Amino acid sequence: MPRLMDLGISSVSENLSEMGNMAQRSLQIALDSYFQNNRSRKKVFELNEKLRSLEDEVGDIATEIVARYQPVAKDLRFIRASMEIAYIFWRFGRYSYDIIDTVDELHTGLDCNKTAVMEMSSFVLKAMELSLLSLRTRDETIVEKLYELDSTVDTLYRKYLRGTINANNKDDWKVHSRCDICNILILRYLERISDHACYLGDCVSYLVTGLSSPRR
Amino acid sequence: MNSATLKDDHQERRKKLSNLLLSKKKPMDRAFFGIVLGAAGYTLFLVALIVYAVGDGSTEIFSYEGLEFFTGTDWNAVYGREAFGALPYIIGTLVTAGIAMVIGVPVSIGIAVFLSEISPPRISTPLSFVIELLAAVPSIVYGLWALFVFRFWIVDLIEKPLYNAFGDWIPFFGKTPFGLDVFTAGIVLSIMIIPIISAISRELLKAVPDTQREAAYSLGATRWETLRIAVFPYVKSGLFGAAFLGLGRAVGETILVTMVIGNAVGVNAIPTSLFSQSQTLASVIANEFNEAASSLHLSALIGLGVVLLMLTMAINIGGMLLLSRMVKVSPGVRE
Amino acid sequence: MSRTLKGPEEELSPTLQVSKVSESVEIERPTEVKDIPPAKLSIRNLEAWFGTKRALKGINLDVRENSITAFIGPSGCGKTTLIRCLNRMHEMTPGASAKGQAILDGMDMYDAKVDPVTIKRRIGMVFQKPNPFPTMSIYDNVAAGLKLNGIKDKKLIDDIVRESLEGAVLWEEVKNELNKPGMGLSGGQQQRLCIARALAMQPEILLMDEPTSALDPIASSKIEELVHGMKKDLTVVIVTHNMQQAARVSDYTAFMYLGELIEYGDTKQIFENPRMELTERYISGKFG
Amino acid sequence: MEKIQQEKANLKYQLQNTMERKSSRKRKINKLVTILCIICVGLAIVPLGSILFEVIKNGVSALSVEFLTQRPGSMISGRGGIGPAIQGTLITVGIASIIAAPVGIFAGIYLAEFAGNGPLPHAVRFFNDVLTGLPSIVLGIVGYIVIVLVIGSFSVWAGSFALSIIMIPIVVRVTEESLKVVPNSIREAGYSLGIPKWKITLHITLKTAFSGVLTGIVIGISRIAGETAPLIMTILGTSLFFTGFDDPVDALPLRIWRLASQPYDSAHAQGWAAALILILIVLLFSVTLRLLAARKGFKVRVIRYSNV
Repeated sequence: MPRLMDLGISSVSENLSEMGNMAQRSLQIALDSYFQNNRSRKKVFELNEKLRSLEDEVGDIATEIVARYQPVAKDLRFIRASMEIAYIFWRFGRYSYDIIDTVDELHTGLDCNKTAVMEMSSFVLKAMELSLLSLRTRDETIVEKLYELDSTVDTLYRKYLRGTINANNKDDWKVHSRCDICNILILRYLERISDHACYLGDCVSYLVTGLSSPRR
Repeated sequence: MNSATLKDDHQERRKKLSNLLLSKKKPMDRAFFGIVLGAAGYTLFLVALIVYAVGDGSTEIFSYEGLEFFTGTDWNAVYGREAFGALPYIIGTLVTAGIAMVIGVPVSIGIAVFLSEISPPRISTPLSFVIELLAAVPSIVYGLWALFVFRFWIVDLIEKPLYNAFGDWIPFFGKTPFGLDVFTAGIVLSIMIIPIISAISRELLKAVPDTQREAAYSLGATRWETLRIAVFPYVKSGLFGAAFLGLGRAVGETILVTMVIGNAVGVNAIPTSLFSQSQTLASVIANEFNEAASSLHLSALIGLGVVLLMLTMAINIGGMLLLSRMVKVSPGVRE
Repeated sequence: MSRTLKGPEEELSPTLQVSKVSESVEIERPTEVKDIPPAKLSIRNLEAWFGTKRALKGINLDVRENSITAFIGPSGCGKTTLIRCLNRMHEMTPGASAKGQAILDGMDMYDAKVDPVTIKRRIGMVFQKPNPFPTMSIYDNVAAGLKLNGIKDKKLIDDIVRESLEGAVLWEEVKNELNKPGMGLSGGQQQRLCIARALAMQPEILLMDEPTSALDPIASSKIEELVHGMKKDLTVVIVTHNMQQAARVSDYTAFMYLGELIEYGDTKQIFENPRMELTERYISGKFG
Repeated sequence: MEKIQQEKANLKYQLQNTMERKSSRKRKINKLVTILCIICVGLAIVPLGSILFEVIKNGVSALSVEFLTQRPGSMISGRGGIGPAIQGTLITVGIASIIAAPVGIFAGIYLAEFAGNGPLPHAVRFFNDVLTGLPSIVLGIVGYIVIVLVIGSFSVWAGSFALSIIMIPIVVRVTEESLKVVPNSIREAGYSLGIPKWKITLHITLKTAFSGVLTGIVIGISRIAGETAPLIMTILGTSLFFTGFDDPVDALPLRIWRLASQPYDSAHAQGWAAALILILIVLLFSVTLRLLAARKGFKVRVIRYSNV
């Protein structure tokens, strides 16, 4: 017999999986717009707004469940984790919007060197994919892979940052600046997304085992 | 006072108290148990004493008459012509008690039904009190009233019309009525046992869970159908038990019967019609006990007591068994 | 995870953020930090029977001093039987028996030499339904235990009655009507009167057998607050069928099922992360 | 689908039709039963009314101080009184209750608080019920054999003993039932305070059941105060005031009986008056004790023991 609480929990679940899809899509669109230089800012903005309202909704339902049914054990952990996860998804959307915003503001054309972003985005997309998979399957072991990816991403970011600073002497600062600023900002956002993917993995780990990630 | 000293205080008091409390011994518990056990034992002793006393007192008559005592119809205490047969009195007892039951039981159950099912509480509460009052009236007062008042009502309102109508051709209503007879005795007895039976019946009916009634009412049953379907099956054996207890009282009642039954002796005490004079076991004892001149006569009276004892015991035990069976029926389970 | 920070202006550096999360994780698991108080009452292999039916199967458990221990479990799991074994009340039921050890400050109360009456004087009990003595006034109810145990010092009794009523947070409500019958109080007040009556004996442990099950929520929460406040002087063991109540009020929780102790631990752990599947299923309402 | 619904509607219509036809008959039967029950109540009320009316009407005229205090005089003259009878009833019933009340209460305590379900309590309960049902005249015979024959005289002792046998089972039964109504939680509260059992029983349980126990005693006393038959062969009756516990004594029921068997109207009038006094004594007594019980505040619901 389903408990009343289960209705709320399943609607939180649905929201979360929808949010996951939307977050993934908005990052994809943002990156595409950078690579192909099409203007999809409005679409990402809409997705971002949607994510924020869904995050609110998850928060509302979770609070209601806590107040009404006083969940314990797995339910309690799920509620706690779901609020965090919804926030993470919203962050995903937010960073995607930041990326597309940056692209828009700086008007980078097709002339910039996009290899660094291309290289890193493949890792970040992978991380995001994995984190969503771990949530779907409740597989807390994936968090290990996420941390691996994250450290790769961190290394890449630092490497590129240092490379850019060192490569730009005072003479040709102006020539490359627009592309460099754009790249660095995007890389920075990607790095944050990767971090949040790790947090998502932590949440799943807490959800399943009741323990926080051993790394922490 | 801060919490630390409060706690110290608490500890100190606890120590002081526990010294006071823990030093107490408890030999009184055993003594008390002895007292209550003794009291309970005394009731058993009484039963044994009763059996012994009447057994001892009646040996003389049983060795004189043997089983004839139960079947003989002669009753003569004159020296040299002694004959003691209890049969007429046994019959007299059963007939009067029977009349009392035929009238008393239905009326009692009717009253119980009225009190517990029909009347609103503001009527049934004082009415129950009145019925209980009826139970509290001493039987000697019933006797007085029956002898000086009720007897004449019976004669004028019931016996004479019946006699005039049927007396010539139905022996059952034969014999000129003048009020001191088994019929009057039976009716007065029934008045006396009505409060007893109706009080028990009312308690029984009250004990039927309301859910039983509500179930029947919710199916659209009338009050009568509810009683028939939901209430009576539940209390049937209990009502029988109540009737039996009433019968026990009717059989054992002495003074009331003595005053209105006419006090016939020997063969004459066998009632041939509703309006015959008769005697019951108890009334013979009451009438003759203080006049018994010989020890054999006394023993014969005690022998009547033995018969009465056995009769009432059988009836009461039967009633108790029926009542207890009713109580044991678990709620919700009907026969 | 108490973090609800939002918006870019509150973005923190990655390192800071990680440490923040780990902070909240610290708060989550206090057992590692908290000292475990010493055992006041150690139950060892305690078994209880009703006739030939075994109601408790070898219970082992330590009740911690100055803490509140809650017994939870579905009806008939033996939680009430267990608590009644702890002051030897269980064997008062006809046909009931118990064996094993219950060690109170080093003394086994199931030892043959121990008088059960003295155990009851050291361990108080509060029952499911408020049961003040019906013929007695409020004052007499509280004083009954002392008077009937032969204490005659009027001054001492007066002091203890007042203190106990204060301890049960009832004094202010009844101080002007101490001579009125105890039955005249409301249900919640009656229950606090019963607590005061138990406190008057200066018990070391207070056993409470579903003390709020007959009360309305407001009265229940008063009792809960009272119980919480009592643990500075007392060790409290409480049986409850209300899991939320156990979660709110207790420090330690024992989950029982079919006469066995399934899980015993820190209340927070039991309710957030039970180790046993059965506990998890029971407390999240999937059976029971 | 439609067909099934049609059938259902048909069935419903038929049912309603039948029920309506039957319901008028049902209502008639119901009314008849109600009327019969009311008649039954009337049948019980009329005698009671008549008894009270006659007792008061005939009794009041014969009442006087002289009647209440003096010894019986000559039957024909209608002089004299029932002083010895009142005195004798009070003494005999008093002694009987002094014997029966403690014995009954303690035996009731045994059954309710100590006994459980063993063979001994079973026997005590059973024989107690048997005692309840015994005809009082048989108990009179027992009193005669056990005491009158032994001490060689009709006496107060014999009468009180016989009456106490009538009263004991009543008190036992009512005490047991009243104690059983006391919720067990009250006892447990006592145990949990470490109070010894005998104190719990006397100071808490019995006190709680006090009004019930008192009711039992009242019922018992009212019952034995009106008993006549066992007194015939135990206290005999006399026209003298109390002279000693080993001597015969008079009693109201006995006096009423003797007066009623006289052929004189004046004796009958005295009989009515004595009956009035008897009823008044019983009523006064039970009202007083009940008021006393009511003052105690807490009421245990006790089944009325009109049957005992």
